[in-house]
Amino acid sequence: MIPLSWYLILAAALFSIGLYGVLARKNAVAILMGVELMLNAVNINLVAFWRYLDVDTVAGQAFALMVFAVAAAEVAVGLALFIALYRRRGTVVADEIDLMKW
Amino acid sequence: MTVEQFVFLVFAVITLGAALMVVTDRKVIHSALWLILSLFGVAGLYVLLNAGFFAVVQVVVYIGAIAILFIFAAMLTRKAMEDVGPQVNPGWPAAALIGGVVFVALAWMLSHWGQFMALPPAFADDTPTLTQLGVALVSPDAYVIPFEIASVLLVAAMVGALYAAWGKKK
Amino acid sequence: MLENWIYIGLFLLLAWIFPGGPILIARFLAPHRPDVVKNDVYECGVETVGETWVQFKVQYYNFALTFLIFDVEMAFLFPWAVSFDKLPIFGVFSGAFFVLILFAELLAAWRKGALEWA
Amino acid sequence: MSFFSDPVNSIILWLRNLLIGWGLSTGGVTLIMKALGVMVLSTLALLLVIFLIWLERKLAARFQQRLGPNRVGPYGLIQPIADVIKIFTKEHITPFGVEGFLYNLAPILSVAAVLMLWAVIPLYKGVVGADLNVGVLYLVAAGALGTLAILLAGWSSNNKYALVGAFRTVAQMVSYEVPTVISLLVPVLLAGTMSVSGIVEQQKVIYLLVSPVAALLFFLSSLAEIGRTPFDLMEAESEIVAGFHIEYSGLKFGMFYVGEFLHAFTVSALFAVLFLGGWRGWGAESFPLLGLVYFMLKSFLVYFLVVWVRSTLPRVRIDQMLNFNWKFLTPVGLILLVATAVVQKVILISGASYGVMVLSHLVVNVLILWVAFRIVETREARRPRRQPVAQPRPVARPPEVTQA
Repeated sequence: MIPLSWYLILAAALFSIGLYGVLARKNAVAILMGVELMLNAVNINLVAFWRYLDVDTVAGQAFALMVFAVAAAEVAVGLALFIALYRRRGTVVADEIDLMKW
Repeated sequence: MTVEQFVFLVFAVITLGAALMVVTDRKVIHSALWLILSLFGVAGLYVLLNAGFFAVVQVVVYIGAIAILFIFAAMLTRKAMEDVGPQVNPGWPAAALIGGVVFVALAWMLSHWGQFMALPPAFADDTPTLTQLGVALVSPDAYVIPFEIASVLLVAAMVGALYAAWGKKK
Repeated sequence: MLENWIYIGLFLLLAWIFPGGPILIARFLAPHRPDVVKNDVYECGVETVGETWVQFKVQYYNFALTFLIFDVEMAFLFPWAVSFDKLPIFGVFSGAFFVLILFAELLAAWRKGALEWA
Repeated sequence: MSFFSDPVNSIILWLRNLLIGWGLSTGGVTLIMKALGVMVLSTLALLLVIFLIWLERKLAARFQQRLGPNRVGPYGLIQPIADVIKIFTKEHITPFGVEGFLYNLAPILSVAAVLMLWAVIPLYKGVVGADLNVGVLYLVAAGALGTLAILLAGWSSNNKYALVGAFRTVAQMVSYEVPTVISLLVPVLLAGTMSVSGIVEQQKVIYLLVSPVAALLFFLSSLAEIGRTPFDLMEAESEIVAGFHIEYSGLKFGMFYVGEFLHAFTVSALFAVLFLGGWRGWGAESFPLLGLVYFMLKSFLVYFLVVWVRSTLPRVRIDQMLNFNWKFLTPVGLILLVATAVVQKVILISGASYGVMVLSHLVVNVLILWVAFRIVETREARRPRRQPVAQPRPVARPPEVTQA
């Protein structure tokens, strides 16, 4: 039997890897992938809490489904912004995008 | 070491290994492909948690749509010599330190939580979790508000993304 | 429930052998005489300089994006469809309303011309 | 449960007793049995492809009033085997700058994705690979793997044509997955379960009669999903020089070919299972093997339809194809979903009989189709179309001779 701690540790590890990806990568699309990893870690925790703590109510599953919608919306808008940015400024490197208006 | 634990470890290694490659790979498209492998690992974890519906939705939504969107975006925003320079910010050791500290803090905090070593309750194979989820999603006293707001959120995301990516061509 | 997923897991493991095996066998059967001209990238025109880098139209992104939004919508609708006969009338109309909101979105994208291929 | 009425289950039982006789643990026995099941199913599927190649060439020939392969063996039956041996001995050329691992992974993934579809299809009464309670969504997931394989192939062969071809194909397959998923929702809604064998059991009246528009939607969008004419853009020779599998040769190209053929038959098998009642038939309950005959008959009937469409219709341009999808299939699908839900609930509340439900669904479907075609006609009429005005054609006439 797998205790709940294994899932929590795994999710924490995935979260911190995603955090490192967000902080360290230069390319904006790669930063978005780091955010995607963090959202997956949250999802693992939600489903694990549903399975281990209250199997009869579906609170954990409903929350995880909402995280899917938020992750999809976030990726859609984020990548659209980077494409528009690339067309105007010709760069996707995060630290070159530092002016609000140019 | 039962079979279930061994399968869990296999999926954990796949997920974390691919996640590490996502953040450390130089070419953006390679990290997108590593992301797909990591999402496969997470789908396997959902199977172990008896959440078959989430495993399949994860594959359909994440690998079928979001990963393809990543690859499209990576192709659309690629300059010829973009992948040559250092792919990591100069302060990347600090970022690695922050990641490590966050992991240790989370692990320490969680270990002091009461239910940390909780064992999974018995799970009858035919419990209709899917029908319970379906009924809960639309029943007024459970999750119908977030259900409708999720569709409005999707509409807003699509309108915004189409407008942003479309630009002022006309 | 895990019984079936073991079958799917085995399928994932063993499904590689069936296309992979013949390819490995063909590696021995087929002649192997590479030379410079034969190994050239298939090209009718000027050699591609540097990496394959092709400027894409934004249309590809529009369609992938619209597919993503409708895909997530379907993921929400499957539990609703499975538990359909246990739902009260209110549940049916909330699901129908969910679909109509995204139908309105499809019309909006159509009118704004985001679905054109031009 | 004699051998003739239900061969597969009796073989399973016999093998299980044999293995337990050898003293293996029950867990180990089920593992071995399932592995054998996977092996047998995949081998049968790949052998079936060789027969399909022959069948398709014969049918396509018959549609064009010619004979098709009949030299090698009786009626040319050995022809596909000769082709297979030939393609085994073809040299495989690996061009420069190719991403080694991904380049070889793509053909294997494209065939594996199609093989995985067979895991949930019920062959007859008690026999299905894995009776998943999320079977229908698993089918969509396996389809998504196919799209991924094409993207990998196009990107890893480091060739401009392959990349553009892969992106056009993925754009087509991705946008046609939306109507496929919508039309898959209708049988799930009617049957109340997502497991494919559950849907077959619920189909007292085949869902083609209950919801013809969903069946039409599923057939059209899966035609585009497998890349068959009229949505044949994948290997459109005239446009992108054979699309994404341009840098593949030898058996790797053969594997893409096998994947496409198997996908065509698997889609017709899915149509037979979801909309034509799979193994259901008159004697199927009592004599299970008859169910297998019904299932095969229905699948080959739909496969004949696919080849018929492939032989008659011309290829469609990519913008016409995407317009057709986003401006006809998806709106009709969404409206159909809402209409089916409302009608189904009204009938469940009013407690009418099964026949009334079928009839009302049929009426609503025909109504939706009629309204859709009415709208399309009015839009077509209003579209400004360049009228071919009959200008007098300049005729070589001597210059006007002014009457003196």
